[in-house]
Amino acid sequence: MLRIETEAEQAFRREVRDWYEAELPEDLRDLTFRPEPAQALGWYRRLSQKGWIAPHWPKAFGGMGASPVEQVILMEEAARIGAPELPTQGLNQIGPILQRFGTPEQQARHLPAILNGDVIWCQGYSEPGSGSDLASLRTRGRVEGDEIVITGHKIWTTWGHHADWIYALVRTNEELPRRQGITFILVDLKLPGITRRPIRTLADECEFCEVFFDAVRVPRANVVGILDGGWNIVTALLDEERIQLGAPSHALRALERVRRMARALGPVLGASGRLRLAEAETEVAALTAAFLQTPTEAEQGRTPDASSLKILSTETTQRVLDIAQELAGAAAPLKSPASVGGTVIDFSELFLQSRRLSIYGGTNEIQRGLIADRVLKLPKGKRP
Amino acid sequence: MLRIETEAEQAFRREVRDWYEAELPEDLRDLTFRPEPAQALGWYRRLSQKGWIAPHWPKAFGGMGASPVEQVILMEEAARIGAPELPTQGLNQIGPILQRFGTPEQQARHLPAILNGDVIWCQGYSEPGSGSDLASLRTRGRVEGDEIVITGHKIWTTWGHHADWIYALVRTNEELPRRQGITFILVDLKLPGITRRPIRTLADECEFCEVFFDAVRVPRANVVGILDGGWNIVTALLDEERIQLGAPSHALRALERVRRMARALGPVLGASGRLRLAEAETEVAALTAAFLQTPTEAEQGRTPDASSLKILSTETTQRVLDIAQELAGAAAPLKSPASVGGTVIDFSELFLQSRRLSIYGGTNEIQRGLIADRVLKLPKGKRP
Amino acid sequence: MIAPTPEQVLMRDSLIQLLGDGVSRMRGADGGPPDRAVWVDICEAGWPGLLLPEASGGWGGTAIDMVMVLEGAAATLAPEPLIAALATAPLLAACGTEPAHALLANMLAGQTVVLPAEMAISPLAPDGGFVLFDAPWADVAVIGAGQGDGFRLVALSSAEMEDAPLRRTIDGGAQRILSLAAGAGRLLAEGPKAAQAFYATRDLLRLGAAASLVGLVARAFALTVEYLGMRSQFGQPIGAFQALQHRAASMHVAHAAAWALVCEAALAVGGDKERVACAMAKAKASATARGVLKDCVQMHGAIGFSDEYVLAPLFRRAVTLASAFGTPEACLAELGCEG
Amino acid sequence: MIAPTPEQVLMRDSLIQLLGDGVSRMRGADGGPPDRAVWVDICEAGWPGLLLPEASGGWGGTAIDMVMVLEGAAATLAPEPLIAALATAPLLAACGTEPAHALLANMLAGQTVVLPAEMAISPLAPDGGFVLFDAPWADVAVIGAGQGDGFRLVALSSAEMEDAPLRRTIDGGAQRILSLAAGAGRLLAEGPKAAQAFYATRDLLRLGAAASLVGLVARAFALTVEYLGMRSQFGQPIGAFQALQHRAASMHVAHAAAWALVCEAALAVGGDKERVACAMAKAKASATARGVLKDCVQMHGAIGFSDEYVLAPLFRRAVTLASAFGTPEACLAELGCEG
Repeated sequence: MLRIETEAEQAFRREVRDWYEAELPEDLRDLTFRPEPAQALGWYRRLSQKGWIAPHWPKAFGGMGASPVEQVILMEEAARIGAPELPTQGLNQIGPILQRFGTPEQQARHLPAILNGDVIWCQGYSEPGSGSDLASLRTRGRVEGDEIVITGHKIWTTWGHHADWIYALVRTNEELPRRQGITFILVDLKLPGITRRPIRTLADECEFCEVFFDAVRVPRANVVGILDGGWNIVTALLDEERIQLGAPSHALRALERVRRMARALGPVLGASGRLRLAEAETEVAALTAAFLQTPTEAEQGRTPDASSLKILSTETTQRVLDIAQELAGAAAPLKSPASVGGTVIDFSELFLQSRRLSIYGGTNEIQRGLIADRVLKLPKGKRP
Repeated sequence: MLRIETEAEQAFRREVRDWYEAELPEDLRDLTFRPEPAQALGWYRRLSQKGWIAPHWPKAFGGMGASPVEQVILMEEAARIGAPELPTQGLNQIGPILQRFGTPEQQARHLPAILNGDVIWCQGYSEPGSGSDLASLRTRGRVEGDEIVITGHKIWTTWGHHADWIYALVRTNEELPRRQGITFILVDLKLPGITRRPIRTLADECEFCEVFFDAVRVPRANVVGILDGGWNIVTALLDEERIQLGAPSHALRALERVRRMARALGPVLGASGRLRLAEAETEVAALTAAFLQTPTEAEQGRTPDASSLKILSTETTQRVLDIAQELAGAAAPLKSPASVGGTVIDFSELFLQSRRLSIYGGTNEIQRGLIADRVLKLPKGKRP
Repeated sequence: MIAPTPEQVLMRDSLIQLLGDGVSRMRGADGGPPDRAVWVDICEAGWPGLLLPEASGGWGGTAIDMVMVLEGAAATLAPEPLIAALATAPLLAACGTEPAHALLANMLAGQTVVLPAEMAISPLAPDGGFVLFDAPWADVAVIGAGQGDGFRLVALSSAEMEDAPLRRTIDGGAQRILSLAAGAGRLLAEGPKAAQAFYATRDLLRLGAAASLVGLVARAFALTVEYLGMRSQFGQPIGAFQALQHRAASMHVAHAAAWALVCEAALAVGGDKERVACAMAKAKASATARGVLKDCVQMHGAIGFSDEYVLAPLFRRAVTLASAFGTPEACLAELGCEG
Repeated sequence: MIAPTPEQVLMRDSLIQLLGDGVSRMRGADGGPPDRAVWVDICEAGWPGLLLPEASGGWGGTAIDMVMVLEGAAATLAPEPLIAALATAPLLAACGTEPAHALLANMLAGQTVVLPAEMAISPLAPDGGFVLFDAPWADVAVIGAGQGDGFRLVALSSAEMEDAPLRRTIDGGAQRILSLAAGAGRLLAEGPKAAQAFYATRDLLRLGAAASLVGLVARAFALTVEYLGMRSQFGQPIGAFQALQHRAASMHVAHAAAWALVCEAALAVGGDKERVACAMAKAKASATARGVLKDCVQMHGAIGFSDEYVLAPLFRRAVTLASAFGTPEACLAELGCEG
């Protein structure tokens, strides 16, 4: 962040930095993979107690109601010290959606559990045949009295094998046009009939899962919004998700890699390496500047250009990690981080992981289509 | 060209270099704009007498029948000494098409005139409403006995105001589907009813022309191929044109700029500048390598991937000139070439001119579509 | 996007009105002596005082004000040296010497055009030279040289510039590469404080150029979106072709990022990160302008390459401005050295 | 595209058959000691002698033969150190000393795997270190150091490498950064002629890696084109979407250019431009592989990011190979220094 900070902001930054230095356990620093719940939840709860787990949530729901500047300060300090990535589906996705569309009962039950780390969430959207074309999904939910009986197959479910609950889209009405007849529902993953299979990724981690539903009986009270009315919610959620996908947190973590490599290289970095470092710094500064312009709670009228932010954030991160690969030289393909002069340097893991950024949360191709359509209002055509 | 040259090739290179050094007039060296006919034709004829004006033409038609290697040697030596760009529409476009589709009379009349520089040609394809979508052209040719009476409006006619003849597409039949009913015809620009208006370009030169036809009476003998059968010819010509648009001549000229700037900068070029120079050299080497693989006369069976070569050539040239702009530093926007330590350096002119490369000869977007369709055989779709 | 305040909108629009359609003046100039009529109007309206404190007869404007105004003004393609004037006034005011004070007064009155020359490297001056952009405008060139106590800020008169050849630029302007002989010029200020003021002005020049570049991008892109909706080929508007849609979306994102960074840099002026932020903003805006303008030309096809359409002068101005007041490469290289 | 001769096709296909599906061996390795069964078959078939003159018991193959064979073999993802073996045999043959001769004989017999270590810079070794790729395979590492008359080519035994930590790479292999203590290792040859042979081998390593990278690109791109025709979304194959079509066309062009340059560089081996050509080919092939493989993953969507599909190991091998035997940046930087 380049702008002049107010005294309050400076004080907040000092507080965050000191607190992180004092509180973040050594074994959670400089991890490249998201630590598993058993390892991470203690820290999650510590942040929760401190009141910093949900900077972007309104105070009314137990969040910080933090300004974009405060959010960026938290992200910058977390990147600097190498704080781990934590489960985000609850905080960034289903949390905000329940705040907007949930019943008071649903809010009361689920929001505190997200904040204090009692429940880890995952997202059940994609299916083998339905990726970018989400509305073609085929997992069925049959209404039977007070229950909805779900049968189907979700895939690419991030952290599905670690999660306690899933929020899913199921087709509850086959008669209606594709985008109608879809219901948004909350499902306890302990229910009978659910099986999960982790999927290894390009980055050699189990980030994904397949989730199979075999006549899983879910209380109808778990429907968010109205039956058959899930599409509007998912559209809203995608926007919500994209804003958080547009946060510079990943890019800042990536930049920290580049900075550490540059430091390790010292004078060997040379003129062309310095140019690359400066490029990385500039790209992340631009992304951060763009994120700082997302509307605050006080500016409800302005709709953020969430698709642009998602593209900018993910492609900036990827570009910065490309630079990291360049600076890594012969060490670029090393699998595990290595310690160099007391600093841990990750060479390839974040780079490999980052390939997913432009795929998930609506591929960047889908985002470009949305921008052409909604922002630029370009004409729709007859044929490709 | 990187490959080991044969002794004959080395000897040819020496001959070309010595001859250029001895023969190319000083006032035609290091020009950025194509010199006008009055200035250039002497040199054109000198090359013609030497037998080097049409390296890629078969010997049967008075060309050199040169191998790709010999063609590249000629281009490299021309770039090195700063030889001027000459009129190419006759040599690269209508010449080859007449060789393939012309009557013996048309060949006898026009080919020698192209070779010896007596006639300068231009191309009448584009119209105000028909650019990429060439088949929508509306210039009409009405058959009246032994004549075709042409009325219409061509635009973006390269060198139209300097040309003696135009080869044009006109619609001779309104009843047939769009791609039929088009006739390919040769028109003497001195005929009554033709007016021309030069158009200045981004690069502040008059490269383009508008050509208006008002009931211009052209002998029917000037039709190439059959009446209403011009589309097949234009398709063949576009391929022919693309191969020559795929030659590395522009890229080599661009690279010469970069080399001269690098030399002028000397040690100030620095590590990052040297990297840029190396990048430019590598890109041009790759293009040259690709061009060297175009089939020779002896390999008629292999169809060249003309669209790929056109994209590669034009985008390589543009990339190299981007690098030139970078190395130029504060001098990047200087309008006219300047002499530095005895060498002439062009800063912006070729860069500005090069913007047209990806537009003419079928835009690079059209080429990408052709590759998707013809080479990759990707499916055709229902809507954009 | 950061939206301008209603006050900033008023300021910007009044300047745009004053500048009118700058294209004809830009085309007409072609390296020759400029027509100063519009410039005198600009000065009489008080614009060069935008960043001066009200106590010094200025408007007390902020860097954000400057950015908002210049972003809008850029699209007029007016050839007047606005960026340089806005950034130079605070420098002259900060000198605190009689000659500087007199120069400022003449400048604000529209009588004397004072432009800063910038140390820059090029194949024409591999060892560096003081490049004076918009040279035909300059009655006086301000040059800073030396370090610490040895820093000197001097003013060269137009007579002292004449030896350096005037070289035309593609936007209708011209530049000179000045050299500074020992003892040449009139001393305006010296020492570390003068150096500080000089570098602050360099930051403002970069920021102003960055804002202008983003303004050029905005206009060129708006024209392109309009053209995509209007021009038909193959029976539909070309804007319906997905390949062009996706590229247009990328251009939109690039513009938004550059503009965000320019606004952010304006919020950094006066702080620790001012230098870094302005260099970043200039680098990013220049690179974005180079990239987006090229795509705008490409998407227009042949008409984009014709000089009869406004895209060509927009393109040439963007190329010119991208390399003025610190090329992107020079700005990034500086960052790398400090970082 | 340069088409292989019928003989080259036969050679290539017989090697591909010998290598079989290398993916499982690649995945299985994970930095540990390799299974040498396939390697022994390769040696028994005589492959490491490809570039040796027939008089020395080799096949008398050319650089073009090597390029054609390795381009095809790369797609198998076999973990065996083929490139290094092919390039090292001529080096050992050129030494003309007893130890080198013995080493070559053992190598050709499949008993001893001899790999060259390459001076390279990284954050782990900012002052440079001898990086040994595919370290778990190496019984002997060959290191060249010094200049002119002081050049020495030495062989380190596996015992002499053990101090350097084995670091796993993402393609299932591992590397070590070796150092060369004075007097360590066994002298194979010295002086300018040895240096010349050593640098010729470096050129072959780069060329071989470049050919392999193009082979990886070819396979990944073919899979992608197939997927584009097969995967449907929004009621049509995604390959019908123009934005993807145009990107696929760009990938095709990039692949064609890289392959053309690799073939051209093979035609330069033995000539004045060998060094430059091989460095260019390596730089270009690496950059193309990095770029195209990323787009292949993106176009596949989530399945491209899954390890259960062959694209993931292709991607990881490409990333690994792009940085082996001279990163693109190092190759280009060398060019710049010589140019």
